[in-house]
Amino acid sequence: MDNLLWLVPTLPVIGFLINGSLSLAGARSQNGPARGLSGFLAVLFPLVSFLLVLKLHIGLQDAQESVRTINENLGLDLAIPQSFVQPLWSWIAAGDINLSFGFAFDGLTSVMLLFITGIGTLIHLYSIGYMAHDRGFARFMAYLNLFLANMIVLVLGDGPIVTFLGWEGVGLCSYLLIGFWHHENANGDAARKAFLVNRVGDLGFLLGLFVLWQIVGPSTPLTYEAIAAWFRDPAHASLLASGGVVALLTLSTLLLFLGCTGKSAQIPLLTWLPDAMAGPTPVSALIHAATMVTSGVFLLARMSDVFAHAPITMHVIAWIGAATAVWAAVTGFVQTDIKKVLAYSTVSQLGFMFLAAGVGAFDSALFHVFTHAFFKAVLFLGAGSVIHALGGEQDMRKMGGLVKKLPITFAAMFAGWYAITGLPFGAGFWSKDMLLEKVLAQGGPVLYGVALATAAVTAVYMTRLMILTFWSPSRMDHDVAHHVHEAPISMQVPLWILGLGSLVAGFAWAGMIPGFDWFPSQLAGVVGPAQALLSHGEHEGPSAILLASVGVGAAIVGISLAFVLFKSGAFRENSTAGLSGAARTWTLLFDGIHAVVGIWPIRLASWILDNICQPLLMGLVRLFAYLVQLLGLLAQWLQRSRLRLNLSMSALGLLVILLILARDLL
Amino acid sequence: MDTVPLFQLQILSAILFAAGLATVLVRRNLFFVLMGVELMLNAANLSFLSWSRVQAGAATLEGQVAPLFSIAIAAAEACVGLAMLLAVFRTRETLDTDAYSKMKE
Amino acid sequence: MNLQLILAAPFAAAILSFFLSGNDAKSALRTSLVLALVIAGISLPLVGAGMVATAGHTWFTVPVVGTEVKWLLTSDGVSAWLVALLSVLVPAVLLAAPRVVGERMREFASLVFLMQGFMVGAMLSGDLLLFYAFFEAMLIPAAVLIALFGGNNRRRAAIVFLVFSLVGSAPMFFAIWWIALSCQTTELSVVAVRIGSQLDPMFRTGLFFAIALAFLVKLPVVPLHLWQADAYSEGPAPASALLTGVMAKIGLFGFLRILIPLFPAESARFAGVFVAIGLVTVLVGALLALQQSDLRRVLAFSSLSHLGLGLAALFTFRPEAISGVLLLMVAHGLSAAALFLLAGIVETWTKSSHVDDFGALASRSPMFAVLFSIAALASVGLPGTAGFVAEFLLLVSIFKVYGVWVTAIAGLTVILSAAYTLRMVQRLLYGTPALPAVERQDLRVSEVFAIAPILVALVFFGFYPSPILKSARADLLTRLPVAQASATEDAAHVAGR
Amino acid sequence: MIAQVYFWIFAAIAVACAFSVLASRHPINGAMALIGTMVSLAGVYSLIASPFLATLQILVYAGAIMMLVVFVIMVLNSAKDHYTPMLDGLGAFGFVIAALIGVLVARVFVGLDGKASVKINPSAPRGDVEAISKTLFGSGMHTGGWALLFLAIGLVLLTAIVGAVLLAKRHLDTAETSTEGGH
Amino acid sequence: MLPAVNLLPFIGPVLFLILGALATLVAEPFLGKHDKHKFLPWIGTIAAAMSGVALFFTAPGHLHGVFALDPVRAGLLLVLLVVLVLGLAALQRNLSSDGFEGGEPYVLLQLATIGAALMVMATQSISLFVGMELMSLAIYPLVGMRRKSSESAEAVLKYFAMGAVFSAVFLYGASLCYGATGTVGFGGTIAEGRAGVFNLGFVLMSVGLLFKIGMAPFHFWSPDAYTGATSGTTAFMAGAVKVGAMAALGNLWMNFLVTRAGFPLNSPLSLKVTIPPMLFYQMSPEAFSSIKSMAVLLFGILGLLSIAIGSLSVLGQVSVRRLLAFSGVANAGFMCLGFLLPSLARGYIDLSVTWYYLAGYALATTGALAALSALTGAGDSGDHLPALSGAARRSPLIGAVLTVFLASLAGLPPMAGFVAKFQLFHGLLLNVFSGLVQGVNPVSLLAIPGLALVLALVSAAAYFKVIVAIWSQPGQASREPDSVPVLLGWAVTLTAVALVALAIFPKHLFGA
Repeated sequence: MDNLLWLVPTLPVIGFLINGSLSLAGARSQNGPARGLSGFLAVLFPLVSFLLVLKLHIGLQDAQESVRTINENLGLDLAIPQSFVQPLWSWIAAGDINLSFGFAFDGLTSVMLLFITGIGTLIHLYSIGYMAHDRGFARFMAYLNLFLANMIVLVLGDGPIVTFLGWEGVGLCSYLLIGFWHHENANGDAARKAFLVNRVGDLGFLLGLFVLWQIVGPSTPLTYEAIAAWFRDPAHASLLASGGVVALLTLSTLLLFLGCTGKSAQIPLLTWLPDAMAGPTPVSALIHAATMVTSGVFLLARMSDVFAHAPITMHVIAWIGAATAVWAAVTGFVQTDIKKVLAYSTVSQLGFMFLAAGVGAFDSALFHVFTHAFFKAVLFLGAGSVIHALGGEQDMRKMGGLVKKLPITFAAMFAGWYAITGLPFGAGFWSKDMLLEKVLAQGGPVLYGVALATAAVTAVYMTRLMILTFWSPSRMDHDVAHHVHEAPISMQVPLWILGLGSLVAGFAWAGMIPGFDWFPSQLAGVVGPAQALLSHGEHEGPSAILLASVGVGAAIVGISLAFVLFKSGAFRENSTAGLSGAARTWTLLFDGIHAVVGIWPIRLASWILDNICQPLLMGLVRLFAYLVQLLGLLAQWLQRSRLRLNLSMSALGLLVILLILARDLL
Repeated sequence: MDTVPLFQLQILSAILFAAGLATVLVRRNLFFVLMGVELMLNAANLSFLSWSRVQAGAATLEGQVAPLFSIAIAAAEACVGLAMLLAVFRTRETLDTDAYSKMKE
Repeated sequence: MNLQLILAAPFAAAILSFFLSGNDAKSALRTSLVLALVIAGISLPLVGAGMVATAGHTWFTVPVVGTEVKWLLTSDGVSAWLVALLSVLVPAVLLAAPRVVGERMREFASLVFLMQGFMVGAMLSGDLLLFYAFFEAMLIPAAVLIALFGGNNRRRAAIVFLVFSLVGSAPMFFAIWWIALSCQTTELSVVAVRIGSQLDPMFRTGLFFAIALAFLVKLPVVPLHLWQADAYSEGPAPASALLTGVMAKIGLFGFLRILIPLFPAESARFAGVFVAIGLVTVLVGALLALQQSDLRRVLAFSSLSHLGLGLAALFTFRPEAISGVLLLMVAHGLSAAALFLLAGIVETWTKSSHVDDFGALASRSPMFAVLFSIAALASVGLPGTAGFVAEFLLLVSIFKVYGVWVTAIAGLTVILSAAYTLRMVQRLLYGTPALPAVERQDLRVSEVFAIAPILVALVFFGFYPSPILKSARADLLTRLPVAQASATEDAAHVAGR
Repeated sequence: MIAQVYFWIFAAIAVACAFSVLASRHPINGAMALIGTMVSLAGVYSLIASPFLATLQILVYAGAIMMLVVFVIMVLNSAKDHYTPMLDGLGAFGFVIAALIGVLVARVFVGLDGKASVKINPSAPRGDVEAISKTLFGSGMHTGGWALLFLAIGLVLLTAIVGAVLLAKRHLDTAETSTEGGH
Repeated sequence: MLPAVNLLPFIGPVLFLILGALATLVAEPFLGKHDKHKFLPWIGTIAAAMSGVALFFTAPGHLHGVFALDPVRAGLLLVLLVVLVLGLAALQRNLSSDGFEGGEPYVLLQLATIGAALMVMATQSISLFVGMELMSLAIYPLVGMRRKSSESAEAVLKYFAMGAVFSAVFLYGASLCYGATGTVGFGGTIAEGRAGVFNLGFVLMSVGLLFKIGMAPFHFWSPDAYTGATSGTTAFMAGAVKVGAMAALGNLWMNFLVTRAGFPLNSPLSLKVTIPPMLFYQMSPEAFSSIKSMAVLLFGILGLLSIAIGSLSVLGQVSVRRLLAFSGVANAGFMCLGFLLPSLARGYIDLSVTWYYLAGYALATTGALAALSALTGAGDSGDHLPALSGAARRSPLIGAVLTVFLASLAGLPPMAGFVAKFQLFHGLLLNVFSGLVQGVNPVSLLAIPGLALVLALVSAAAYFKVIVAIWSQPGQASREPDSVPVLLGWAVTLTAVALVALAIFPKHLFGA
């Protein structure tokens, strides 16, 4: 059973290789390789690995179950297997470093993998329809497969370094996919921006890892299991308390968190995600909403034991999460590009997750990841289908009145909207309320207030999106208008499934209803100890029901506000204003900061080096050469051409010799 | 009978040598250069012969024979030198050595 | 494992390929390729052989002085891998060359073989003077390659290259006299033993820097790098591939094989200086690469930056650093060579090497695009390529000795290298063609066969670097008298925090 | 004693002629003066018991070589610039140098005649034909070599002739070899 | 000390050369003007080959104290023969491209070689003088061969005039040495009170030879003579004259040392001798001081002077012949520095370093000029960098060997020049420690190798300029590919190989 782990990432890789070679082979042909074949393969392999993950998940359950029963029946106390581990080969072994390349499959992994491969498969399916007419169809599929493989490696890796492999791998794929339409230089810029910003985070990741390694000492193998064990080991409690180590630990966790901000587009490294919308919409759905961007949260959960020992870092995380949530929500409020709105909403939702993780509620953070994957995916795919219908139009000011034209799309997006605004019993309702509750409990009222406000704002701009797209009178120019058509079946199926998912996914952990706790039970083994460490015992807070209704209230307020603002004809001056003035500066705030802090200094430095230092050095060398040549001229001046002069000089030489030797000539 | 001291002979040869060298250095006419060289060779011969007088036995005769060779070689040298002189004169129609200073570095 | 044969083979090949092959490029390519593969066949087994040495013959004995100079070849893990790298690169270079060198394939092949021979000699020689001889002998074929096939300013480039290298290694020449004089021999192993007792510290410090200078110029490091960019960009791309792929590595190799073993104490004492130099080189190289507009100058400065990191890490004397440096040599050798080869090919399409004169190659020549981007990513050190493992080890070792902030500086290369490489990639592959007149063409099959294996190797070693790391582990730790010291200091370091 | 007198006479003539070579305006005068020097030197030779060399001096030097020189001078008599300026700055410079060298050389001998070792050796064999020919062509440890050198002289003369041919052949395009310049 | 041997096997090598010269001379008139250049060189080549073979049947020894042979001399003779063949080949190229009529040059070339050989073998001043004159008198006409060109005329005029003067100086010095020692042989015992005479004689003789070698300040002839002569002649004289004169000078110097040391010498020295050290400890202080001052002045200071002048003058040159002339000056300096090596304190008189350097240099410079002659075309009109640029592209083989030769001159491995320079400097450095002779300030001696190295680097730049030039794109003055004569092609190629072999097996040339 557990020796099948390697197969999970390998399958998409095979898909990538086949599709890649297909696209290369077809590169010269008229309209690329056969869509059917490559499409089929592209979906097949993720599907298989999804099934495989399912099988593994069940297998793990069974294993644990059997051990439990044994324990109960025989009254033994056998350790319950938390994971399947498959070390493959010794990867980096030098000096006292000995890293093995291996995979580990436990509760967290299984949850993540399930929706990654599952939603991944659906989006592959969707792409078949969406990209049908694109020249680089096979290439696109290849990239998607490669991304999936890397994402799986990221989650499945048994240690940070293997995770880092996937971590950078997904970065690469997002680079490739953002720049997929490479004839547009702007896309290239966006892709590069994404990669570079991520690289900044990755450097943080590596350094944090080094520091962490220094703490746990080279003898500890660098696997999550071992690290967690080291931190849980009471023997190290005293060491962990000592000042030096705490400082190191804070440093290390902050650096690791920098990596997370890069990947998950948090302050300060969040600017790349909106630009990343340059990629095809399925990409935005899969990579920049459902899976990749959440890997930051995943990492926090993975290393929860480490972070749990660094309270300062936890506060930083919480506040940064909150700040990001607010900032992004406000930004989303002023966007006009439908995908941009969703992008910023993603950022803001990620902020929620970090906020949760920051207050120590890793499981509810992950639960929000889980639900968010569904509703954000469906929102993006819906948006994609709208864009597809409107022949590439992304500006909401040129939409409207699509309810009748695109009923299915509308239905799906409505489900997504319902979920994200947190209306009762939608996916978002469960996860967000759980989250808010934990925040209040462990983060205090201030954070809770911020989060609540953000939730309201979220409701506002999401509703605005729906209004502008569907519920308002049409503003499309008519030749676009009468081309509008519902998406092909291959695009509808994912919409249905995900739409449904975004309505029911929440029941994986319906806190108020006993029995619906499949989700936390999966995570208990991983994040349990850390949360136990962080939760300040049993606290007397307001009841769950109350909080839930407060949350719903906030949502409703937001929605109605949106209707007041936009439905009642008031939207023109508001929403058609586009990005201008304060809105623009607000949106591009962090770009500016990056420019001032990072880009301009580097540009300046390299300009100075290239145009001042280099010539200066070269000039010195030249100068030296000239001096030598000057000596050469001097020497040649000695060479005369008249016989008598030459002879006289030679004779003079002889004379001088005789003079010098005069003493010896007696 | 012969009691010419070596010292005088050597001084004489030294003077001739210097005179020859002076001729080469001072005069610009190619002929004089050749003649100066001849003078120097003569000086050398004289020196050989005079030194041979202070040696004993076979050593003496070595000094007697050496000038023989130098004279023969002087002849050969003169022959080549004059031929050279002719050749050079043909190309530039002058014997003034200072005229032969076209070759710059 | 006959080292003499391995050394002799390239020279034989140089002569054979000159006289056997006709004047036409085709036959020349065929002949030289066969020869190159034969050489590879001979030299590759060296990798498995571990420590090998020939019997030392007396090369010559300096009259009057009586110093004995040995003709002695030794091979250890490092040199074995470098020889292997070289013997793999040469066929690739030959395969990728025809477009660039045109009809003069015969001369090109011979010169390449000559360079190969000298490099092999430098890697294998177990005698100080012998090493120096080969080290210097590389210059002439390299310069001739530049002069014969290079671009517009190739004369200046060649002269500057020659003069820099010669002047740079002159102090080493002086140092070798001195060592030979005081040790009565130049055999490395013997010198290593005697030098401590025979020379007083002040002299040893002098000699240490005299020798170091030669390697620093070869590497090169800032500010001794002035020859590099010109040489790489003016010379023919395939030759540049060899220069940066292997010759530059000999600089690092020299530190590893000559300097540190001969002067352990000085190396330890001045380690900081070299780390500093290395880090400065890393940054300056990367920043300069950002500013370049000539394709091959970008590549040149990126090499500068990468090798600077290697230097910095080497002087931490961590065992993992040694492995990392060896892996870096191989990885960077492969990726940089691939990039230069591709650059050379693409330049023949547009008759220009200015990055703005390309564009849209992703759609116009997909095969090129694929190989180029893989090579580029490998040189950026993306995980899954050998470059990542190398950089990882180097950064770790720097971290272990100098702590997190220094490492952060060194780590900037991770970001900057991505910056300039992707900039280059985008200018080449993305957007619209700058010169639409140029008709679209793609790599020939032969060229794909030249470059694809290199990239495969890069990925392979990215996932399974153990063979290289091991062979570095095997024999080099004995050469690091100061490694333990820094290890303990490192332990103290942790306790101190 | 009488020899001393003769020596002074010869020496005076030799030196006088030598300097008139240096000073004479036309090459022909110089040549004549040079002959004078040589003849007087021949006298000196005979004074110091080297009759054979004296003869040779007259025959070869004064006879052959100088005749040749004079002949060539005549050939080139048409040359416009036989009269070159006597003494210019450079010439003076050269003269001074030559004089100083002469002085330095002569200085070596100043101390000599005091020393016993450089007294003229009365018992030394005369350089007459017999002795010289014995030395030249006799065999034996110290003498055998001279014969070889004598052969070598043959080569030298041959070289001279060929060289003269190469240099002085009137027309490069005629293959016939005139030995003008040989003797 | 060398044993006396009998005539024939000893004289064999020279004999073959004489026969070759005579055969050429005899054959010359009977050949048509085109056949001359086709066949005559081969006669000389065959003769050279035969004498080379004969060389292996000679035993070390001396002939009546006039000539001597030993391993070193034999090695130098071998080099001379190679130089001869190169010269013949190059000359063939010149003469046929000039359309020169008449084969005398080949004869003279061989006669000059004989002269140089005699210089190498000479053990007494008269035989040396005869050899020297034989060589010079053969070379003067060769220099003046191009009668139409005024450069040639000027060159021969200067060369002849100076040469004549300095051979007279040499002869005068010889007479003084004879006076001092009572024998024309180099070695001997100085009659008491004549040490000054002996020193003067030695100085004058050395100056005569230094002139031939082309040491500053007696080097003024060499640039003009090299440039005026055909490149073939230049090639020959660059090698042969240096070998002959250098061997003679070294021989003279060793004999001077031994004689001043009062070492009883009843038969000629071989060119490589070891003297019981104590001898030098018993030396009289004034003898010691004069040895010291001679060495430092004649070889140390003059050596550095000519290295400086040569290396610096090389820089600006456009004509490769002129460039190599100055490089000759510089290298003469290096070789003379080699004469400082016999560390008397250790009782060595071992000039092997110089001999090795000499062999390497002669092969390199002659080869370079011979290869050049293949590229310069009629009248050596193409002998300047603009015309030569890209020349190697026209004939890669020639370019390759030319590169090898120049690299060797620049002292780069794997050519003999590298090994030679290493040995030379290394030995010099040793003398810094052991003290050339007692009482010389080591620091001032440390200046000698240091300065020499710096200057060597400087001159290297000039050679590089030529190398790069010939390989890079044809300049405006480029011509069509020249067909390289068989003899020349093989000669230069084999010489290049020999040069490399000399570096890889340095021990074997002088039979050590």
